[in-house]
Amino acid sequence: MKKLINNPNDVVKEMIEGLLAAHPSYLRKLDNIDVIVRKDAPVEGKVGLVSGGGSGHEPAHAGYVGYGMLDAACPGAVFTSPTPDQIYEAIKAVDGGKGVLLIIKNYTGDVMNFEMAREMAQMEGIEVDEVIVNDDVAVENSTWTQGRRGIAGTVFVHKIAGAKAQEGASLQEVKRVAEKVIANVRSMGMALTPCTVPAAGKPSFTLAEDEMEIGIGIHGEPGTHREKIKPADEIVEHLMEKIINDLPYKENDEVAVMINGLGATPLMELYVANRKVAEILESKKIKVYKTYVGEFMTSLEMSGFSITLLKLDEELKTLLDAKADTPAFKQL
Amino acid sequence: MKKLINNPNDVVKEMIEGLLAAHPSYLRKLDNIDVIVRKDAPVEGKVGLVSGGGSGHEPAHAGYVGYGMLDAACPGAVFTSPTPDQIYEAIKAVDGGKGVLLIIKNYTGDVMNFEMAREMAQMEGIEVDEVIVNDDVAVENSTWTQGRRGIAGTVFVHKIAGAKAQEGASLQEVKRVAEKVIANVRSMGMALTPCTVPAAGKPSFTLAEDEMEIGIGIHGEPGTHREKIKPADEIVEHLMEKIINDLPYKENDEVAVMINGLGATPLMELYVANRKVAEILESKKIKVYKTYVGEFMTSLEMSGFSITLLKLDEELKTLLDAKADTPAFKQL
Amino acid sequence: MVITKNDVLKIVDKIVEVIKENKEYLTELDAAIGDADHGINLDRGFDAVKQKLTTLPETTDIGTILKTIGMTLVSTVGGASGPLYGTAFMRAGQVVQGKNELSEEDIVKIFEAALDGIKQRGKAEAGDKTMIDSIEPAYKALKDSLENNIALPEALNRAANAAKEGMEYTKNISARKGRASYLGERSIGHLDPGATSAYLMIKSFSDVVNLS
Amino acid sequence: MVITKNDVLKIVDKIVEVIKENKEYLTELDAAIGDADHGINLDRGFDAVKQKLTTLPETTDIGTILKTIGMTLVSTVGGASGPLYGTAFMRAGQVVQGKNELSEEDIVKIFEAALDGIKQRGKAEAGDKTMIDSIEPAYKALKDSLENNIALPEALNRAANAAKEGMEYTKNISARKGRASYLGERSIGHLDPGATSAYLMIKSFSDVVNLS
Ligand SMILES: Nc1ncnc2c1ncn2[C@@H]1O[C@H](COP(=O)(O)OP(=O)(O)O)[C@@H](O)[C@H]1O
Ligand SMILES: Nc1ncnc2c1ncn2[C@@H]1O[C@H](COP(=O)(O)OP(=O)(O)O)[C@@H](O)[C@H]1O
Ligand SMILES: [Mg+2]
Ligand SMILES: [Mg+2]
Ligand SMILES: [Mg+2]
Ligand SMILES: [Mg+2]
Repeated sequence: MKKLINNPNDVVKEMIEGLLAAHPSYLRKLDNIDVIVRKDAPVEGKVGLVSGGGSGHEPAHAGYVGYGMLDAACPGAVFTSPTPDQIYEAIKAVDGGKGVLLIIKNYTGDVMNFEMAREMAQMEGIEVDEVIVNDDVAVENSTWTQGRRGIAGTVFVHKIAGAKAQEGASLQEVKRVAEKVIANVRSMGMALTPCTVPAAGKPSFTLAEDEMEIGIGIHGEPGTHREKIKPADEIVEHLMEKIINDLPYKENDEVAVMINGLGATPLMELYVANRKVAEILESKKIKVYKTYVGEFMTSLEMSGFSITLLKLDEELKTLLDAKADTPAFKQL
Repeated sequence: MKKLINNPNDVVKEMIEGLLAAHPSYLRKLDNIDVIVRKDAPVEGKVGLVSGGGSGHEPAHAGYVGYGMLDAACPGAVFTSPTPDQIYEAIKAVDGGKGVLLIIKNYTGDVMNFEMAREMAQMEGIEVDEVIVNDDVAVENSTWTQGRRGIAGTVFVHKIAGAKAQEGASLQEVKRVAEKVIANVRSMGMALTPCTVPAAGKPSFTLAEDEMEIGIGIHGEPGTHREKIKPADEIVEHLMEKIINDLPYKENDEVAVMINGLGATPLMELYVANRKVAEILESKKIKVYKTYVGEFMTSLEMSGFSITLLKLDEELKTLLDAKADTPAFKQL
Repeated sequence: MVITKNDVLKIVDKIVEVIKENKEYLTELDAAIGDADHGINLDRGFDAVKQKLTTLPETTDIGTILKTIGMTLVSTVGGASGPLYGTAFMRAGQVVQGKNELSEEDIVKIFEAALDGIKQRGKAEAGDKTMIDSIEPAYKALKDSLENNIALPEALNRAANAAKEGMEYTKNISARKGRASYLGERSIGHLDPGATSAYLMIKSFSDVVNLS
Repeated sequence: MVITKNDVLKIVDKIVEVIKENKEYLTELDAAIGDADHGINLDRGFDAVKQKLTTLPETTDIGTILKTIGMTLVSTVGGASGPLYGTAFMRAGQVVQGKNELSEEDIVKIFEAALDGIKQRGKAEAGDKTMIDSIEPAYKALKDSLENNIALPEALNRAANAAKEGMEYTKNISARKGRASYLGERSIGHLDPGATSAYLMIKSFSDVVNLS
């Protein structure tokens, strides 16, 4: 395990310290508990947005705390959802009197921990609602399973619900746009190499030198299948087919695109992928409104990427374009 | 070689296509030659800033083309400086009547290619000047060698000279602040794993599972020495000692900090490193004015990072804080 | 036979120890069909439990001890297993509130409350390839044995054996809850990490009682 | 003996071929003390040269051919070797402008012009561990041999041998120019990639003349 860390058990604590040292004008931490909030939290008269998840997905989620996005992020242990007390303290810290929306990725652990926290906060009379993001088309959506995983599409929920909350909208309205994003966003990823949870000390899975995993989860969960590495264009074609056919995205639709690196994939390769994504969308007459290329929802040092499409209407376009100013997501 | 690419020989071409597809509101490419310019180039009455270098350092340099930073970037082949005709065309395309400043990283090849282009443009009557960035303290500065390499500190030159040019300053003034940055910026990096030039197909060097290279160059050039991997804090201490003692940075100085990932290092680990950087600076009573953590000047999929310090005065602070809006560097 | 407060503490110590011994093993099981953290999560939680129990007054009753364990697990484990095991211990504590020793009936109640808590919290059933697949058969075996007048140590032994069988059965089925469910059929052939950790805890319970 | 335009084209073909054969080898040499691209760079450049030469009219003179090669290298190779070899060929072309065959004197002039161009452009000297370390001894050997009335094929053979020795000598010295200079003493023990490619080109020149 080659990592730039000290003791594997201190990695989350030290990351948070480094994060706070880097962004003192954006962020502060609550006393005695791992909750990162906007410097100016609670913002009076604004719905508070709380998200979080296991650590190891940086810049998610603390990197999205700030103007026009989240009010608080709860970092759990690496790849482990945060605990109810973290989330509960976050809710209390960001409640500006208009209620709090929890943005949860659809994992059993996340849902349970967030819902326990929600119950705790509601008992104190705080208005709390939630949305559950499940954009990963690699996973069959069935009533017999946990349902789809939440992956990079979550960042669009943060951005758009964040813009709506920043406008001063009600909890109900913020929840409505968040759910509109969730209804219109689809993602799928793949990995070339695995990642290693620091405390585990060895890779979560192994791939041969000529193998890749299609449909990988952002915690290194196995995907739909494994196959020999193919040229980037063929990989993109496969992922795009799954994504486009799922909603489905249709001729004359307008979309936002996110090409998300999983941690170790050079930006150069993400652009090579985007080239093919743009070509496919053009050939299907789906219009690209805006494209984001970079690392938004990572899996430690995994090499691989995911593609996310979000179908836009006028409302979503305006909110997507709205100003945001957070450590990891800035838009003028 | 596990890469998300098609044919290794097409990687730069396809990257550029993907880049243009992603950022049509920021960038355009000149016809028939690999030069990326601001959408609105040439900006009348503004000094034009041209930089560039080998590809493989993304988001450098095309990611910094836009409002408040560069006017053009010339991407060469992977790790190979661009050719004079690219640079010459870039100069012509961004000359808004106030002259053009070339921002060159101190490599023999870069310097020769940029200077050949400069001669060509000057013969056509365009006012062209240049600065050479050489921030890497890993390399001995001696008249007997090429001198120090230019690495991540270059991004501060782009930012600050870019802000000055955006103000409408003269070529002489823009050059003066660029040189002030160069005089006050120092960097040093290290690698945990090597990178592979796509066309070469195998790693530029090898490191044992327990080894790291200290003082690595951004093209995988060997560094000062190789040793057993140490905890992050000890690595940071070593790099910081070299950097701080070089200028030297002193008590009561104010600095900007850049923690730059080389390609495959998770943001989590960069924050762990920043924690120690902040601690060391505090202990030396050097004040941190602003910190940037992320991937700014990469080396393909190399795992490792560099630390950059820039000593600030009031002028540099104002310019560093100025608005910037480029694909990879946004500041409100 | 009754279980004293001291026995309870010994059982908890044993669980802490066994989880630590199996930290890597449980994590590897989770790597195969999940996200490679189950052993790490539980070990972090039970370390905190051990720590926390040293801060409780001598006079603390068994119910409060179990609830404290549950709350500590909830606030330190995270993931799916944190709320699930946390709820299990908290519910178990509720049904023996104020007691300083546990009758055989109490022990059945504890198992029942824990199992119900997990099922409610996780909305899963036996056969979904979760910890329920070892806990439910263990509960049934314990209850049956005691109803048939089998002594507690042997009843617990049978419960542990039933848990083991349940755990092994998870190898043959595909997951319908939790992270492993994303794998569908591909989860077949792998033990469920939570079913394994649940077995280890029940086995620890049985071992301590059988050895004392 | 004279070198015809046809000979020049044969020599260029040979260089294109030899660079392609040694693409990996030159890149590996560069990996050790540079940035692992020298062979890739030159191969890309000489591929472009080959392509470009097919577009020149039949009547093109040797000077123009050499200048075209130089300009093509400058605009396709990049890095340090692009401007250096580019300048070398352009300068060589200048001194034989308009000619359709080259005398022995012309050939000495070509070598001289190329060497001077590289030195001016790169501000390096013999002993700095660069391509100059094979080109300068080759130039001297060629000039000496021809002054001593040795026939051109043998003179070129001696030049190639001198280039080889010069190249091998780069293994013993530390770099003071180019990317390898960052290594200081650590560059000792490695052949300079540019000195190696320069030797390969001179050797190609000699081989073609000696075989025809
Ligand atoms: N809905 C559920 N009901 C009961 N047990 C569950 C449920 N979901 C997951 N589990 C159990 O939790 C275990 C995984 O725990 P852990 O790895 O700590 O959490 P996570 O999956 O969040 O990483 C699984 O092996 C399974 O036994
Ligand atoms: N200043 C110089 N003068 C002469 N030759 C040089 C100089 N700098 C570098 N070289 C030659 O260029 C070679 C490296 O070429 P190449 O790898 O293509 O360029 P780069 O170093 O830019 O990657 C070196 O091996 C050396 O022979
Ligand atoms: Mg987990
Ligand atoms: Mg190079
Ligand atoms: Mg797990
Ligand atoms: Mg090179």
